[in-house]
Amino acid sequence: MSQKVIARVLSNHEVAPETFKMFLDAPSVVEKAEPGQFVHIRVSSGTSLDPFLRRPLSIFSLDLDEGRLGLLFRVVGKGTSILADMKDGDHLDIIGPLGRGFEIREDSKKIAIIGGGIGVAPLLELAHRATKKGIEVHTLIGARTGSMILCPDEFRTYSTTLAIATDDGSVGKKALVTDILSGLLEREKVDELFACGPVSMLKTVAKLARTSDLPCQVSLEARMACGVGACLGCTIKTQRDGKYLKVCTDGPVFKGEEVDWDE
Amino acid sequence: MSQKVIARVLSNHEVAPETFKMFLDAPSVVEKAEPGQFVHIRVSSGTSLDPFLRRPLSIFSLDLDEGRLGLLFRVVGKGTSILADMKDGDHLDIIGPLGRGFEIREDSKKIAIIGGGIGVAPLLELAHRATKKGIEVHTLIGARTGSMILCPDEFRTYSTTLAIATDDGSVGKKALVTDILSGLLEREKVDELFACGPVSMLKTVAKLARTSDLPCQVSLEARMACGVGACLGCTIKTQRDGKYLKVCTDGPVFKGEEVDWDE
Amino acid sequence: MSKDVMMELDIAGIEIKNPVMVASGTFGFGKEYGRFYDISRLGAIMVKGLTLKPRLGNPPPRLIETPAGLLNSIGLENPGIQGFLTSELPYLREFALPVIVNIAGDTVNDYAKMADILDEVKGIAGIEVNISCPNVKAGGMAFGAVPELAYDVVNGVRKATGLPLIVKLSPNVTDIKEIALKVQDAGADAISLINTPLGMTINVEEQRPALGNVFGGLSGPAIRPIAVRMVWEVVGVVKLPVIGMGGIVTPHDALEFIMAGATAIAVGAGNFLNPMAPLEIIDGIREYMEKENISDINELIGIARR
Amino acid sequence: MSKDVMMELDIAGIEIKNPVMVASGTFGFGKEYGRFYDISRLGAIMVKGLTLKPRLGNPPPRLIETPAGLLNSIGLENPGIQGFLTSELPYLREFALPVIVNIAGDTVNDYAKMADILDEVKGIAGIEVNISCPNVKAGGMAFGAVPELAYDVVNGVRKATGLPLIVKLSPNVTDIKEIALKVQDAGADAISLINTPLGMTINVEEQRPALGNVFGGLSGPAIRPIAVRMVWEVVGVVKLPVIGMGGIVTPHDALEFIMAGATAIAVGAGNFLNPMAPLEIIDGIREYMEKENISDINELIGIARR
Ligand SMILES: Cc1cc2nc3c(=O)[nH]c(=O)nc-3n(C[C@H](O)[C@H](O)[C@H](O)COP(=O)(O)OP(=O)(O)OC[C@H]3O[C@@H](n4cnc5c(N)ncnc54)[C@H](O)[C@@H]3O)c2cc1C
Ligand SMILES: Cc1cc2nc3c(=O)[nH]c(=O)nc-3n(C[C@H](O)[C@H](O)[C@H](O)COP(=O)(O)OP(=O)(O)OC[C@H]3O[C@@H](n4cnc5c(N)ncnc54)[C@H](O)[C@@H]3O)c2cc1C
Ligand SMILES: Cc1cc2nc3c(=O)[nH]c(=O)nc-3n(C[C@H](O)[C@H](O)[C@H](O)COP(=O)(O)O)c2cc1C
Ligand SMILES: Cc1cc2nc3c(=O)[nH]c(=O)nc-3n(C[C@H](O)[C@H](O)[C@H](O)COP(=O)(O)O)c2cc1C
Ligand code: FES
Ligand code: FES
Repeated sequence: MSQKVIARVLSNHEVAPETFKMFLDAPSVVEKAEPGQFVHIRVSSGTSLDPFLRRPLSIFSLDLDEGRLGLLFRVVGKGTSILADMKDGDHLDIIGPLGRGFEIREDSKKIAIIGGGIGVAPLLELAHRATKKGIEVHTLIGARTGSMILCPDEFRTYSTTLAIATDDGSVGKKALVTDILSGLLEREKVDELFACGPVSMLKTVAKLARTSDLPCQVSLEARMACGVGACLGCTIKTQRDGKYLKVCTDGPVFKGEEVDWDE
Repeated sequence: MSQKVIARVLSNHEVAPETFKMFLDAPSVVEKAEPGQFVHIRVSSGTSLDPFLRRPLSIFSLDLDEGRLGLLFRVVGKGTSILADMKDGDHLDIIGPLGRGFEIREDSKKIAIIGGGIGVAPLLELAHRATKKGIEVHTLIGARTGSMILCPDEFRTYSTTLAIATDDGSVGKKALVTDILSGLLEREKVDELFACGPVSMLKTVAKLARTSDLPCQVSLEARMACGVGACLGCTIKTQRDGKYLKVCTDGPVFKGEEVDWDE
Repeated sequence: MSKDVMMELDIAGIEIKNPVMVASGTFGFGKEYGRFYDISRLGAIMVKGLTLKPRLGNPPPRLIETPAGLLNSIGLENPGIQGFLTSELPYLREFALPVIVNIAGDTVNDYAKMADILDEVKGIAGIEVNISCPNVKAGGMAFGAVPELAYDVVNGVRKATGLPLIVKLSPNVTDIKEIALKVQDAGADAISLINTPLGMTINVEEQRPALGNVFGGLSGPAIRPIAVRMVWEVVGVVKLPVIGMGGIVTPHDALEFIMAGATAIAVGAGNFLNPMAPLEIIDGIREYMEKENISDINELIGIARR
Repeated sequence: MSKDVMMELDIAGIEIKNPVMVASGTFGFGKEYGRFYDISRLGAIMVKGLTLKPRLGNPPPRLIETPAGLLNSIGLENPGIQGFLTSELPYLREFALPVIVNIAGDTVNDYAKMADILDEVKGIAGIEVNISCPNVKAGGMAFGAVPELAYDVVNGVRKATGLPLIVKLSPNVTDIKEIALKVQDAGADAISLINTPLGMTINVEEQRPALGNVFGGLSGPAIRPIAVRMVWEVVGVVKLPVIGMGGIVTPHDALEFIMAGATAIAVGAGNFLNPMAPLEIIDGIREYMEKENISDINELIGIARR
């Protein structure tokens, strides 16, 4: 019944500046997980109580045969620094899979996946599953600069087309990933949009989806304590009478139109 | 001027159950250190603030040529567990050398060194220096059981005689180390006593010293915060009008008769 | 061979199978952690704080980590007492688990009304009167800070119900003993403490308060020494049993409170770090008692005071 | 190219070269950390709390580590005010460093007498009136907990000296603003806060309180959110400058207090973790100002309130 496991670190490598890809041996989590869900990781080691809170990380990849869970994370502070220091053979206390992941509609034939920066993390497994179902996947990933375009080869494997955009034009187009999306939506009749990245990007994606009358799912972030819906700490404002939704259990994946983007 | 250094861990090995010997590359500390002094070690890693306080460990060995500092420690809690996990190439933030070490009198020809359990830690370098000066060194070490007799070979190298006592008789004599000391004092005319170990042992040593009218130095422990004499937290009660002395700067080595053993 | 260990207790008239509860606001209404283990193993559950009407709570961010702790400004988001009775209580009734209902109000009357409603309901073991919520404008902590107001609230609730009454105190006071005594006079059956000390942090990058609501309540191991001290002080002056909480994560932490005189303890933010903490604490206390040859938990309560 | 950065300040009439001080009781009389660096680089030193007569302090153990913090029950061990003047002040006079003398008394008269003695002495920049020591029986925290007593002490001291008066408040109160206002009325020139919240822990192995004196004061990062909140509250109501302290270890922590409205800050227990902390904080604030293109520290003070 418990969803708390001690997972062995299989590998942990820096794949881009300050960005790590880690694989864990966690068959019981992998078994149940869906793209877009996350795991909640204890980052304090041994008996240390600081940092106190777990850290949520999206599920980057799922290898069902090997029971292997992939994570992709950017080092931004205390917790992610500790994770960056983990070595093969170390152990991590994780809870998961948690939250609501992406749901591809039964009748979807063609989807667009939009990722910005580290926001690509929850999208690879989505592309993987969609491709496996025979869905046409158009992936658009953007970043500040070329070195921050994460895992393009993996994404290429699971995408019908892959477009890359950078702010400085060092790799791919010098454009915003949302500009490329506009172009794509003009050219192709996609059935659904899936996005993760900076809020400004997600807001634009949601707007484009509304204009094009397309369903759209976005993965959001919030600081979390429990990660399981018990503390009411990770709320975001919604379109419904100022009500709040919990990122950890109502999300992290939300419908674009649910979110109050002006907050 | 600063006494704070970042020292590289050269090696760290378990030499007895839950007991580790660690070597650090710390030439600036080694240069100034005297037997009986200690270093104050930051045990929280990175930006973690728990454990908050540094941990004091005695100087076990000093290799002046190599600038190598040896520590011998028992894992008893949070901080020492973290230290036990340190690997070659890791770095430790240490302050030292701190405190007053042992002082061998100019005219001493023959000394007895008494160590109980992990209390042998500050005594090896003392034996080393004494031997180098041509002083006759009679070393007595005791422990609960044979496996806890720490570093007998090192002590043998620097001792004229080495006596071992265990509570269970598994190695050496089944006796208290202080009983062996009584015997030694009857046989040999030693000039000074030096001891470190459990308080009950030190108390007996101090008493034997008084009876035999011998000078005696003991190394004491107290919880420390600053380690440098600024916080007044590490006090012990003395024989002088209930006055307190600071273990970190007035000690950790005290004259046996200074200490209020009834506290 | 270890002898059998007795962990059952009666606290304020509530029978509990062990002294380990889960603290209000950190355990929702039981479902969430019910996915981790059988929650009927707990001594009791204190549900999320309820108000007469549903509340939306405070604007985000509502959480921020602090050294060995966490600040929250949830602001009593809750479905209202009726919402609780309709949507949440039925799930909890399935378990052999004492349900303690945490209530908060803007006025004395609010509290009394809620107590009156609860008085009629099956499946409720007791009421925890929260006069210490730091995250709401009206009422909340104010009631817990002024002895007379604390008296009025508890007295009002006492008149409205025969249910066991636990009163939860705020640590944001000069003299916790004074408040505890008033609450005892007003008819409380037990006292729980501590709620969260008021704190705040600045988001330095953005040069403004980190929480949407500026102030929040501090919880977690950081506050444990304050909590243990207040339990010690209150146990020293009242006749009522005390439920201790504040930073409990391990069996060792729980034993600190019990030895200081708490009859029971509650795990709060500790659930976030380790969802299995309450069970590990129950097992750990049992193991400690076996090791120390203590057959009855009552022998441990307040042992450090002797 | 970064422009020049102004960190000089006048606080309560004391000229300081930067806003980073070291807190009373954590820095002795300067000698100890003087072995680590040139202490004249500090904004000011607040020396260990002094009493009229020498004090032996409390029985050991006096320290115990807590999560991200530490409890102490030193109990104002000190050489007495005369001992300080004779044995400690001469060393400090060698530095271009404002010396702030922290005083504590059992009676209003004690405080006034000490202020009177100090008024005559060269090389003293100001007095910090400690009405918040949690570790002594008479006086101490009690003065800081009752507005009228706080007023009397400060008023007494004010009459006895023309030196700049900083009053150090206790966090163990229901309403810190009320005390701060009283202290302002009584003639304080600045307010420093916080002293240590009262705490305790149990030594579970020995089944008794861990500190020789049972209660102790909690310091270190654990209390930082409480300290920032109190600075925020007090700055909001008084006209006096505030010196913030409580758990400051890094430049980031110091900026939190300054942005919340503190004119200066003091490093306390942070010295124990990192003896170089005060210098690193001075450098870190300067770097932050350069990065953010802030030329005068005064622009940063209270920036999070705007
Ligand atoms: C559901 C979910 C999935 C996520 N998936 C990934 C992922 O796959 N890869 C990845 O790199 N990151 C992911 N994140 C973000 C990740 O959780 C945070 O970067 C991480 O918790 C930061 O921890 P830290 O201790 O390193 O930083 P901290 O020291 O805690 O903070 C560093 C900085 O980041 C800010 N910050 C910290 N946490 C958050 C947060 N939750 N939201 C916004 N700002 C924050 C702080 O204010 C501070 O400025 C995800 C977040 C959520 C909620
Ligand atoms: C000057 C000096 C020199 C020392 N030299 C050595 C040495 O060479 N080798 C060695 O193994 N140890 C030595 N010690 C003891 C060592 O400092 C402690 O064992 C260590 O700090 C414990 O840290 P911890 O985090 O592992 O334990 P904690 O988790 O802090 O505590 C574990 C247990 O030990 C107790 N404890 C912790 N610190 C102390 C203390 N200072 N005094 C008494 N009880 C304590 C606690 O109450 C608890 O029961 C020395 C101590 C001093 C003061
Ligand atoms: C996220 C969160 C929400 C809380 N909500 C409530 C509440 O609704 N009612 C209440 O009485 N206490 C509430 N509390 C306080 C806890 O019940 C507990 O008293 C406090 O957190 C101290 O315990 P801890 O350190 O173990 O968390 C809340 C605490 C947290 C962390
Ligand atoms: C060991 C120790 C001794 C202290 N002694 C005094 C004192 O003599 N006078 C005083 O006003 N404050 C004293 N304090 C309180 C500090 O000056 C400071 O207000 C408090 O510790 C909070 O800051 P920090 O968390 O940075 O330590 C002492 C604190 C510690 C840790
Ligand atoms: S993190 Fe607790 S409800 Fe989402
Ligand atoms: S540890 Fe601070 S005075 Fe000894």
